[in-house]
This record gives sequence, structure tokens and C-alpha cells, in this order.
Amino acid sequence: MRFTYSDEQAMLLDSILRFGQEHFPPTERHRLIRQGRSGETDAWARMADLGWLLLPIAEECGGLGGGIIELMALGEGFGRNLVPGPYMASCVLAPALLARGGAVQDDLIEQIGAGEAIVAAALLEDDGGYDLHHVATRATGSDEGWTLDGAKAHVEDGGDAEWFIVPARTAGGVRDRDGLSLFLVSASAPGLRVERFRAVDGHRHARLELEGVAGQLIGSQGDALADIEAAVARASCGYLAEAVGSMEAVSAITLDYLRTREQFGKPIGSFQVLQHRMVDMTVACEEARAMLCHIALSIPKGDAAFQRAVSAAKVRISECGIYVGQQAVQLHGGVGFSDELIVSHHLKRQMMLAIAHGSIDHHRMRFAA
Amino acid sequence: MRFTYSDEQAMLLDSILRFGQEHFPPTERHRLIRQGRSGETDAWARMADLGWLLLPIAEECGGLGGGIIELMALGEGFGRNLVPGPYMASCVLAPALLARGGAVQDDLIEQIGAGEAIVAAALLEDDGGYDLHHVATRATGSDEGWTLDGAKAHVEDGGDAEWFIVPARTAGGVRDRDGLSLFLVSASAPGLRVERFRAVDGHRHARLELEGVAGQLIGSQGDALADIEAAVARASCGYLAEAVGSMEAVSAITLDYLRTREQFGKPIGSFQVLQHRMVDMTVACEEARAMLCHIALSIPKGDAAFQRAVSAAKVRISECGIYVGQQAVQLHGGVGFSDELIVSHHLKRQMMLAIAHGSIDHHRMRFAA
Amino acid sequence: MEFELDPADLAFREEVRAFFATGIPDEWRTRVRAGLRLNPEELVAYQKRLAARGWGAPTWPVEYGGTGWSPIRQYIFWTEAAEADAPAQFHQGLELIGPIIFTYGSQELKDRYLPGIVNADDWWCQGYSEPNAGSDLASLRTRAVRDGDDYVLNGQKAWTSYGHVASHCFVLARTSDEPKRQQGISLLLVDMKTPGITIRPVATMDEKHHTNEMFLDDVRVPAANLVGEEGRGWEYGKVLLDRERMVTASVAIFLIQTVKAIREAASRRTIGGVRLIDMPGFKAKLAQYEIEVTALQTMVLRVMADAAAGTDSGPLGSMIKLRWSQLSQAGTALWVGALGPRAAHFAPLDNSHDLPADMPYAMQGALYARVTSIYGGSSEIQHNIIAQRALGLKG
Amino acid sequence: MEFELDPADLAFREEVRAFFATGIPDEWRTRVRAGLRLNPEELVAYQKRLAARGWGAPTWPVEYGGTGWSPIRQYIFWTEAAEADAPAQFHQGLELIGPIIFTYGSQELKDRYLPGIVNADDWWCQGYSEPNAGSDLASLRTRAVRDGDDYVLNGQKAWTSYGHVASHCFVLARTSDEPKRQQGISLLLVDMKTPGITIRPVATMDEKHHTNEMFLDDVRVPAANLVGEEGRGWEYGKVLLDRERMVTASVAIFLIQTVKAIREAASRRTIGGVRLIDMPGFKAKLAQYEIEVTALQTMVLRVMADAAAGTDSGPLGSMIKLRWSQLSQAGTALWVGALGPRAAHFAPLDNSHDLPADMPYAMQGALYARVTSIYGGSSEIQHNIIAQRALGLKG
Repeated sequence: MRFTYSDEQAMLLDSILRFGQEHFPPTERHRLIRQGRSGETDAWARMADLGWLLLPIAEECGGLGGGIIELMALGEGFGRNLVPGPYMASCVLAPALLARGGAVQDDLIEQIGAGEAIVAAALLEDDGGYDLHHVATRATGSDEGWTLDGAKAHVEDGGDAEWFIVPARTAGGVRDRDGLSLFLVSASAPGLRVERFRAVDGHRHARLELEGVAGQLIGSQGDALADIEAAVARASCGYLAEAVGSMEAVSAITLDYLRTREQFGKPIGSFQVLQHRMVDMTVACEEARAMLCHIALSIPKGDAAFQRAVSAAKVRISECGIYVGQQAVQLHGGVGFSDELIVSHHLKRQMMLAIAHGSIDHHRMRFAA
Repeated sequence: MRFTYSDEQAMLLDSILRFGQEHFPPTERHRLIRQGRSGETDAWARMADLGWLLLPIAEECGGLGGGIIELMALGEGFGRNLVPGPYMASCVLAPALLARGGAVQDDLIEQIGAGEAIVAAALLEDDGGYDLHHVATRATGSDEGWTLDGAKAHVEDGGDAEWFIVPARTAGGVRDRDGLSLFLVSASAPGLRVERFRAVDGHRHARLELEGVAGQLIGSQGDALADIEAAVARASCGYLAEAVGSMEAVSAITLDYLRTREQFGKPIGSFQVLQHRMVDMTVACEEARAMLCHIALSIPKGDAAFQRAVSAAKVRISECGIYVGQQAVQLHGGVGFSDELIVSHHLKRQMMLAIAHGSIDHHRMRFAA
Repeated sequence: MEFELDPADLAFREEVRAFFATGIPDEWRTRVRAGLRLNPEELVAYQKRLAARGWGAPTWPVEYGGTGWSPIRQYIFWTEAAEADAPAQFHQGLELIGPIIFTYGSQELKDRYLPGIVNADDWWCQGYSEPNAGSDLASLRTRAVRDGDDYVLNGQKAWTSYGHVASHCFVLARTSDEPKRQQGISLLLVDMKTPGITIRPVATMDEKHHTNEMFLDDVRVPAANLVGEEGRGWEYGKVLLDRERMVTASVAIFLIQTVKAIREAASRRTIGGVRLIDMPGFKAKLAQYEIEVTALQTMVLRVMADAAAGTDSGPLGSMIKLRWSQLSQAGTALWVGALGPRAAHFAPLDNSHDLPADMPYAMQGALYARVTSIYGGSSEIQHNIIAQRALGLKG
Repeated sequence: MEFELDPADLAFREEVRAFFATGIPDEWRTRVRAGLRLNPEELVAYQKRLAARGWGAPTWPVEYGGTGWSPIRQYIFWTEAAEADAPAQFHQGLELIGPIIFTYGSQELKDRYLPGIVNADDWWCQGYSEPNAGSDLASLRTRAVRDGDDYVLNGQKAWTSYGHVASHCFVLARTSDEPKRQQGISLLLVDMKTPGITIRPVATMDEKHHTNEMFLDDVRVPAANLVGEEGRGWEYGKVLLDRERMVTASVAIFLIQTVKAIREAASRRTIGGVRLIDMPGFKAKLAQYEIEVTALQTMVLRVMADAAAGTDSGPLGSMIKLRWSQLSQAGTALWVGALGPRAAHFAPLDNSHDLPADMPYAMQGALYARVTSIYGGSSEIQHNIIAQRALGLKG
């Protein structure tokens, strides 16, 4: 049993940290993010060159077959420097869903891995909360193929996607666990209305309305839910590691600030109240990291244990991350609230990570179920 | 609009404080409480002499007709010195229920006021939570009167009661709001089994099992719930004021300790973390007191507003009281945990007050309803 | 204790309620509930409407154009304003400099500046904070050097809220060096059109432009614009302590707007056909929030009643500031939580996309709320103040 | 990272599981889950059973009668013990003085005292704290004066846990006055039957007799019972820092018992026919608790893995102590809450009355839990330690 990364994983993390510092140093990052996708394309191409876009893709799909721990190293690295981009959506979640099969899908996975396509999964619907089984969108089959009707309330990182993976009902009622199938839909498909939004962390999401939109069935019919849940749990691990990386980074920045910033003639880190707050932030980081380990420990116990561990981690890591982010801003005072320092950006990312693929409340009840 | 007691109310509070110091100074209090009721009888007789037992009883029942504010002054005074005894149960709750009518009841109210009888209301049942409308106990009428069958899970301050006021169904299903009637039952009635328990704060409660127990109907039949709820809300005001008195007292004791206790060569109150904790305790006391005022402000708005205000106050005062009690113990360190100082007794009383007539969770949902 | 309003106050309440029954545009609502300031033009229009009714300065004495209202009437006024989703009045002129001018200023300054504040002809901003000062205000470095009939100002100010909008600024500057850092500081009234003033916007995490850096390069201010005596500016600032208590108190009343906003958001959203507001988990959270807001409101009322009775409220002002910022943060966070996944939809990237009904303001309010525990004396400073002044605990 | 146990460890787990499948009486369960110590006789019986199996000292080297287990095996052992509702072993001999004796003690002391600890023939208590010392341990006043072959002890000790049961006591006493208060302190092993020792029970808020005052009046201790060198007792205490980390870590594992207790209590109680555990509000609270316990368990496992790898865990030990006490308190409070109104039924006043199934221990555990954030370095001290040692923040 070992709680540290293997040498190879540590090297990966190290490269990602250097990549983040190089492509997204705090000041540049700001400017690039304001440019939308175009500000990220250089970095994305570089990631493709480095093979990172292929890393989490299964070997049988032509990827490098990275496991959860590799994904965590990636996420942690991204989180430390707040590297933007639709990585978890397009390189982790989408390929896992596309792996359900089909020749077209293989091509698409290849494009994803080469940095040539961005794909996002449209999983949430109005009135569905964060429940993946809540799908009112219907697929109708005919000789000419499938057409989809319905709406998707939120597509994580769907703002730049050329393709959407859309769960739709081929059978069953809105909240049934059976009867779900996955369809691949082009972002430019007739009948599809895509609304795009920017979140406070710079990520770009989408909302879909589908009226008679053509979709290609991915894999078999009616049994997609288990794969969706597994894929989301997997992608969530990347996000959770990102949250841990981000909170550790902002915690370190804050500790440094406490040591150097002077008020009333002494470093503010000499005030006991701020010392203890910093300790609580440090404990929160430790707890969060422990929850990543808890996920890793659950893997050998099978998928149900793994998903439950992910929900547990989602609850605690989100709570810790938001706490650390808020306190980092608070301890920095006015400059913490400014947009200039990276500090507030960590808080905003934590707030968004906390609701990506399910809020704290959602996952707490899922854990309890 | 005035937030301070009137001169008369302030004088009442003052007498109660002196009474508490005289009869229950911390060391004596301990010894007396261990004796059970017999340790409290002298003080109870003195309270009868002073007319305090009559104070909360309605004028039309022969009492002094004290209002909610007088009750708060009483409760606050009791809380400051942790005066024991079944005051709220026997002098507030019971007379308010007995006021529903009947000649025997008038006699009993007189005895209560004279300190000659202790009466407790048996309001809670297993499977009922803190819901006053949950009553499975049934009353059967015949030519010879009423007999009661059922069980009561908890009778607040019922450990020394000579009489119990027992809600029972004369109609309706277990959780119906209609069909409840009140019965007076002697503690020595055949068929009644009384189990008596001591709580951690020294109060003595009871649990009842009734098998064909004779009971006298109090007032009219089938419509008792509104009166029960009103009477409980009224008695709760006394408890809430007691909680505020107790938390302010233990907060003051703690502040004094911080100023005088030395560690590492200086008063522990010079450590910023303890200063801020003490501030949080002080804020909690202020919030709690504000909730008492909120109740008072709600009185002119009618009974529904009053009961909702009581539920709101129950939530916040209980939270604040437990917080203050816990922190008082914590800041005192080892001696705070000892039984010798009054400090831990405040915490224990706060814990018990927090569940008397409904837990925090119960009242939060009642407020939200 | 007496908790009923007397008949005259009840009648006053009706009058205020009638006033607020109209004139508050619907499009203000979400921003107001999110604790965000309206646009300057909107705030000016609101202030002018109040001034026209004679209610421009609810806390000022009648002789300076105020209403002369008792604290209880002020409470009634703010409560009714809050209930009607009216905004809080912009406070920098009304509460921060106005009272200093009418307490310490010359007759000339009173005549020249007070009406402009009440009627919203002028917009004042505050030049107190400096880049490296933070919570340690007395460490300020901006200098004012007397030169003939003028003072010449040089220095840099930070966190100059609404400096980009203001017509005037009140500036603390050092006029002499004294052993005690709080001495030798003077208070000057500055026209923002004076040459040498540069305003640079400071971007903040809520993506709303409200604050600035201000650079003062040889800014000449007539000596007549000195408030009171030279070197006593720090002292004058103290008059604010009492008043700031009332400012926070009045703002705290407006939290009932946040409660409404959360309730509406949670009534709109359903999960599996059940409204969020009917789900036990959310219901309990909202109830808890409403109860804590109620406690705070009642603390505010107590401050008002104390003020009416001439009683000292002790540290209650600091406590209200503390709790208010906590509840601003908790409330907006709960609101954003009620939006579900769409809380990620902060700004449309193309035209004509519908944001959720209360976005982006719910999120912007949640972000903005983070600064409420930093400005005006951070929560840590409030704790220190209460510990030292009210509890007598010394470092 | 590697998270799977190797086959030998898996086999070891089976062995431990089999051991705990029997021999844990049902009547221990509630007390154990409430974090309360069993009676001394029960603890002795348990320790003897472990010793008979060769598992009396899980953390000691084999040469002193320990198991020599790797940290991972210790973790497995404690996890299995916890799952089986076995108690934590009484630690004062095993973890507090035993390791000091085998690290610093003479061969004579080792031979004389170590077997008695492992086999539970002796019961050790700790004589460190003093009445006015509190968190400032180094301010101790008990004196040991050399007189011939003896030291003569005079002084007063506070919080002598299980002093009323103990056969032996390890005492810190001042043997000389030095400028640095931590110097001149010596560690002596004292037989509790020595004349001059008086034990006076201290009543505590949980109504369980576990602690005492100890008065030492001319207590003669053979000089051979000095551990190590005179005047270096404070230093020896430091070896405990490392070990205490493991003690807390092992105790923290036992919180899974509290989770079970809460779940059972909430499964028993119904409101309107619905089990408490099926109500969303309670369900969420228990889930939150279980998640936080999970985080702590994993932190413990990390300490164990670090120890196995010979890596320094830094402040993780202090963090575990902090979080463990918070969770002990939160868990027992949740349990008591699950009892509903009957949480007020702490002790029957007449005979033959039935308490709720888990009373009085649930309540007693909740009361006892309040001291967990006070003893063994209060939570405030733990914060100081982490701030200073791990974060390098200086007062």
C-alpha cells in the first residue's frame, strides 16, 4: 500500500505543472480566458502533441488507457494552475461513452485524442436535478434513422463542442432507469438549438433544444444508464483531483501571504486567529486529499463501491474546496477580492467544480441511498 | 417600543436572582439536586409564599395573570442560577390546560398555586416524535366515566407529579388534529404504571403506561389540540428565557475566567483565538436574546404568528445555548469538564432544554410548514 | 418590555407603505435582492424621488434637510423599503461625509454641500484606504501640503468605490508627521474634476465595476475645503463609528429581500415534479436562514430602540456587521444553490440566449458577498473590536 | 499509488477477523460504541485474551513482548477490532509508559515492568498534570528530593485517570530548578501502594468515575525507579509525541462504531410509522457524518502507510486528534438526537424501569466526548502546534 504517486505518475504531474506555468501563468491566463476557445487552442494543441488527450482513453479505443490515478495526477496538475479547457468533458467523459461502440465513434475518439474534435455529453434536463436517469428527451426510430426531441438544461463544457452525446429515451418513463440510449448529434444538426454560456470560472457550457434532430445510436439500445453513471463517476475523479490541486495551491499562496504581508507592524501570520484559520484550511486540504485516496481504495471493491466513494468524495472535497477558497479570499482581504490575483479565481473554480456532475446535496443523498 | 423590562418586571427578575443565589448557590445546588424532590421542597415552599407559583396562572383561574414577559423574567432568573424544579410544567403548562374548565380543576389550580400539588402534562408518545397531535392513547366513555388505554413516552417534569394531564383520543385516527380530549389522572390511579427517570440536568421525568385508567375529562370533548399547542408554546417561552439566562450566566463566568486564569505566564484571555471565541459566544447570547424579543413582538400578531415565533426562537436559542455551553466547557479546560464548577451544568441544562417540547429539527420544520 | 407601535407610528407605516406601493421598477428587483447596487442613474432617480417627498435623508436632522425621524421610524421606513424591493440608498454622501460636514464643517461647507447630497446632485466617494494599509488605516501616506490658499495633495488611494462616477471625494491625508500615527491627518473635500486626479478601475471577482484606484498628483484643493481643523481628521472619522452602526443596521434589514429571492428561486425549480421549496432538505435550510435573518432583524430593532431611548448599544453594531456579512454570504449561496446546474450559466456567449430568471445577479451577488466580510472593518477586526472594547480582553 | 493489500496482509486480516468473531460480549457493545471505557475488569479480561494470543502489544517490537506488526497490520488489526465492537486497549501502560521504559529504561526496569503491561497484571496511570498547569505542562511543581537510595515525592497531581484502579503510576517531578522550565524534570515509576499517596475522585460531567486528584506526601520511591537520567524526564516525554500520533490514529478508527450506533438508533425509532433513518433530514446528517469519518479513517491509513514507508507524516497526527475529537462530539450528539424525547431518561429513579436500549451510554458518551477536545493537548493547542511546527507561523 502506497499513498504517493509512482515515479511515472509523479513525472506526469510534474509535466502538467510545468505546462500550466508556461501556458497559463496567472496574468496571461486571465487574458487568454477572455478570448474564449481561441485563447486555449495553442495549449490544447500542445496537450495533443504530448499525448495527454489520449491518456484517459481506453486502449481498445486507441487511447493510452490511463487509469483513475493517472486521471487524478492530470486533474491535480490542472487544478494547481487553473488550466482551462474542456478536458474532462471531451477526453474523459465523451470517450468513455463513445466506447459503447460503432465505427463512427472510433473515428471520433481518434479526433478527440488528436485534438481535432471537442465532444460533450448533454446529461442534465430541467426538472431532473442532477439525476442522470431523469431523461424526458425521446428518440424516435424510423428507416432513415433516429430523431431526437427534447431539451438539455446543461451540457458541461459544451460551449465549444462540435458533437454532443445525447441520452434519450427509446423506452420507459421519464425517471425510469431502463430505456436509455445514447446518440451522437452534430452541433450543426438541423433542428438543434444550442445556447452557449460562460461560467464564472471561464468554462463554457451549453443548453440544448432538440426538435427532430438526427442522431446516431451509440452502442446498444435501452441500457445506457450504467455506462453513463460509470463514465460520469470517472470524469468526476478528474474534477475532484482538480479541486484538490486548486485548494492546495491557493492554500500555499495564502500561507505565503500570511508570512510576508505586514499589518500593524508585523506579519499578519503572527496573529493567532489567522494562524488557526490557516490550520483549518490545511486540515481541509488533507481531508480532501484523503477522499481522493478513499476513491482509489474503493476501486478494487467494484463499481458500486467506487461510485459511492466518488459521491462521498464529491461531498467532502467540495465542502473543503469552497471553505479553503473562501478563506483564501478572506485572508487576502481586498486584494483577495480583486480579479488581479489568482486567489479569487480558485474560489470561483471551486464553486463551479462543486456543482459539476452533481451538487453536494445531490451526492450526499446518493451516498445515503 | 422598549426592549428592557419594566420596573416591576426588573424587580421580579431581581428577586428571582436573589432567590437563586440564596437557595441554590453552586455548591449547595449540587447537594440538593442529588436529594431529588426533597432537596427542592424548601425552595418550592418559599416560591409559593412569594406568590410566584400563582404568577403565570390566569386571573380567571385565581392566579396573578402574569403574561409572557413576566414568564420570561422568571425563566431568565431561573436560568441564571440553574434553579431546579418543575416550575414550567406545573405552574405554566398544567394550569393553562386545566383552564379548559371544571370545578375539580379549579381546586387543583389552587393547590398548584399554593405549592401543594405538582401536575404534569403527558404529551408525547412513542412513534410520535414531538408532534402534539400524534395521540394513539384512547379514552372510552361509559356511565361510570372515562377510562384510558395507551402509553406516554415522556412526561416533562413528570417525575414528582401527583397528577397527570393526559391527552387521549375520543375520536379520529392517531395523527388527526381533531378528536383529542384532555383527562386528569391521579398518579396513584389503578392501572397506571409510572416509570420515573432522572435527566442529566437533575430534572425528573416520567413515562406512563395506562391500562383502563380512570380519568376526568377536562373541558370540552374532541377539541383540545389548539389549547395544548398554545399552552406548550407558552411554557416554551419560559424555557427559552431560562436558556438565555443560563447562557448569559455561563458566558459571564467564562469571560471572568479568561480574564483571571493564567497560562504560559499571561491571562488566557490575552490569546486572540480565545478572545474571538468569547466574542462568538457573546454574539450567540445576543442572538438568543433577540429571539426572545422576536417572540414578544409576535404576540400582537395573533396565535399563529406567536407559535411560529416560538418555533423560530426554539431553533436559534437552542443552537446558541448549546454552542455557548460547549465553548464555556472548552475554554475552562479540564475544570470545565468537572462536575464541581457550575459550568458543565449549564451545558447539560442547555442540552435538555433544547429537546424539551420539541427538538431543533422538529421546530425548524414546524417553522417551515 | 413594550413591543407595540404607537398609533402615530402605525399611521406613518401606512404612509410609507403607500409611497413604496408604486415607483419601484420590476427590473430593479433581482439586483436589489442580490445585495447588488443599482446603476448610478437608477440610484440617483430613486434618491431624487425620496428627496422630492422630503425623505431624502432619513437619518439627518431637519435643519440640514433631513427627516428628523426617530430611530423607530427609520426602522419602519427601511423595513417598508425592503419589503417593497426598494434599494438601500447610496450611503457614501448620506451617511459617511454628510454627517461629518454638518457636525464639524463650516457654515459655508454645509450650505455648499449638504443639499447636493440630499438631492443627489452630487455623488460622493471616499478616499480613505491606501494600497498597503488594509485593516491598518492609520498607516496612510497620502500627503496634503499647504501652499497659499490651497492644499496640494499627492498620493494614492485604493478601493475608491464609485470613484468613476463620483463628482466629489472626501480624502484623508497627512498634513504633518506626529509621533502618534493617528495624529496629523486632515479631512479634505475634493472636486473630482480637479486636475491631477486619475481614476483606474479595479477589476473584482464579481465582474462588476464598482471600485477603483485613485492617483492624486499635485491636486490643488482650496483650504476652505478643509473640514474642521487641520490634523484632526482621524477624530472626525470617529463620528462615523456611531453612524456606521446605523448604516449596517439599515442594510441588514434588507436581508429579508434575499429570503424572498431564495423562496422564489426554489419555488420555480422542480426535481421530478416536486418543487425544491417543498423538499425537506431545502426547506430546512431556508427555514434556518430565515430564522437567523429574523434574529438579526431583531438585533437591528434593538439598536434602534436603544438609540431612541438614548441607551448605548455597546458592541451590537459590530455584531450586526459580523452577522450581516455572514448572512449575506449564506443567503446568496443558498440562492445560487437553488439554481441547480444552471448556476454555471453566468453570461450568454451569443445573443438572445435566455439566462435563468435571476441570473446573472444571483451569482454576482454571491461573489460580491465575499467582500462584505472584508470591507468596513473585516470580520476579524470586528471580533477584535468587540473583544477589546466590549469584553475588555486585551492583547 | 497502490491501494491493494498484499496476499500476506489479506491472510492476516482473515486471521484477525476470525479472532474477533467470538469473545466480544454483547453487553460491551453500547459502551464501546459510545467511546466509553469498559470497566477495568472487562478491559483486563480483554487484554489478557489478546496477550494469550500473542497480540497484547500490537505496536511494540517483538523483543519486548510486542507483535512487531507493520503499521498496515496494526491498521488492519484495529479496523477489525472496531468492526467487531471490541474496545480500544487501555493505553496508559501500553502506549504511554511502556515505550518510554523500553526506550530509556534500565534492563532491570524493562524486565520488571514490561511483561506486567502486556499481560495486564499491572495497571498504569499517568502523573503528569497538576492543578493550575492546564495546557502549560512545564509549569509543574511536584518535587522529588533525593534522600539516600530513594527519591521523596511531594506535590499534587490532577486528572490522574484511573488512579483509583492503578497499581503503578509514572510521575513527572522536579528534581532541580533550572532557568529553562522544561529542564530539571525527572520521570519516576511509583508503586501505588507506597505510603503517602492519596487518591481523591474527581466528579466529572459524564457521571462516570474515571479521573482523580492524587496527593503525594513524602512518598518514597527507590532511586532505581528513575527512568533514564535525572533531569531529562521532559525529553523522554517527547518520544510520546510520535507514539501518541499512533494512539490517536488507532482510536480514530473506532469511530466506525459510532456510525453503527447512530444507524441502529435511527433504525429503531419511528415517527408516524417512518423510521428516522429513512427521513431525508436525518439521512443527510448521518451521511455527512459517515463521510467525514471516512475522510478521517483515510487520513489514519495514510499515517500508517507513511510510517510503513518511513516517511514523516508531518502534522497529520495533530490533525487526526483535532478531527477525531470533533467527530466524537458530533457523532455522539447525533446519536443522542436519534433518541428523541427519551434522551432525557438518563437514569431510572425506581427499580425495574426500562431505559431506551442504548441509554445511558449514548448520553454518557456525548458528555464524555466534550473532554476529548481538552485532554491530550486541547484543540487550541493542536492548532498552535500545527501552525508553528508545520506551517512555520510564529507568534
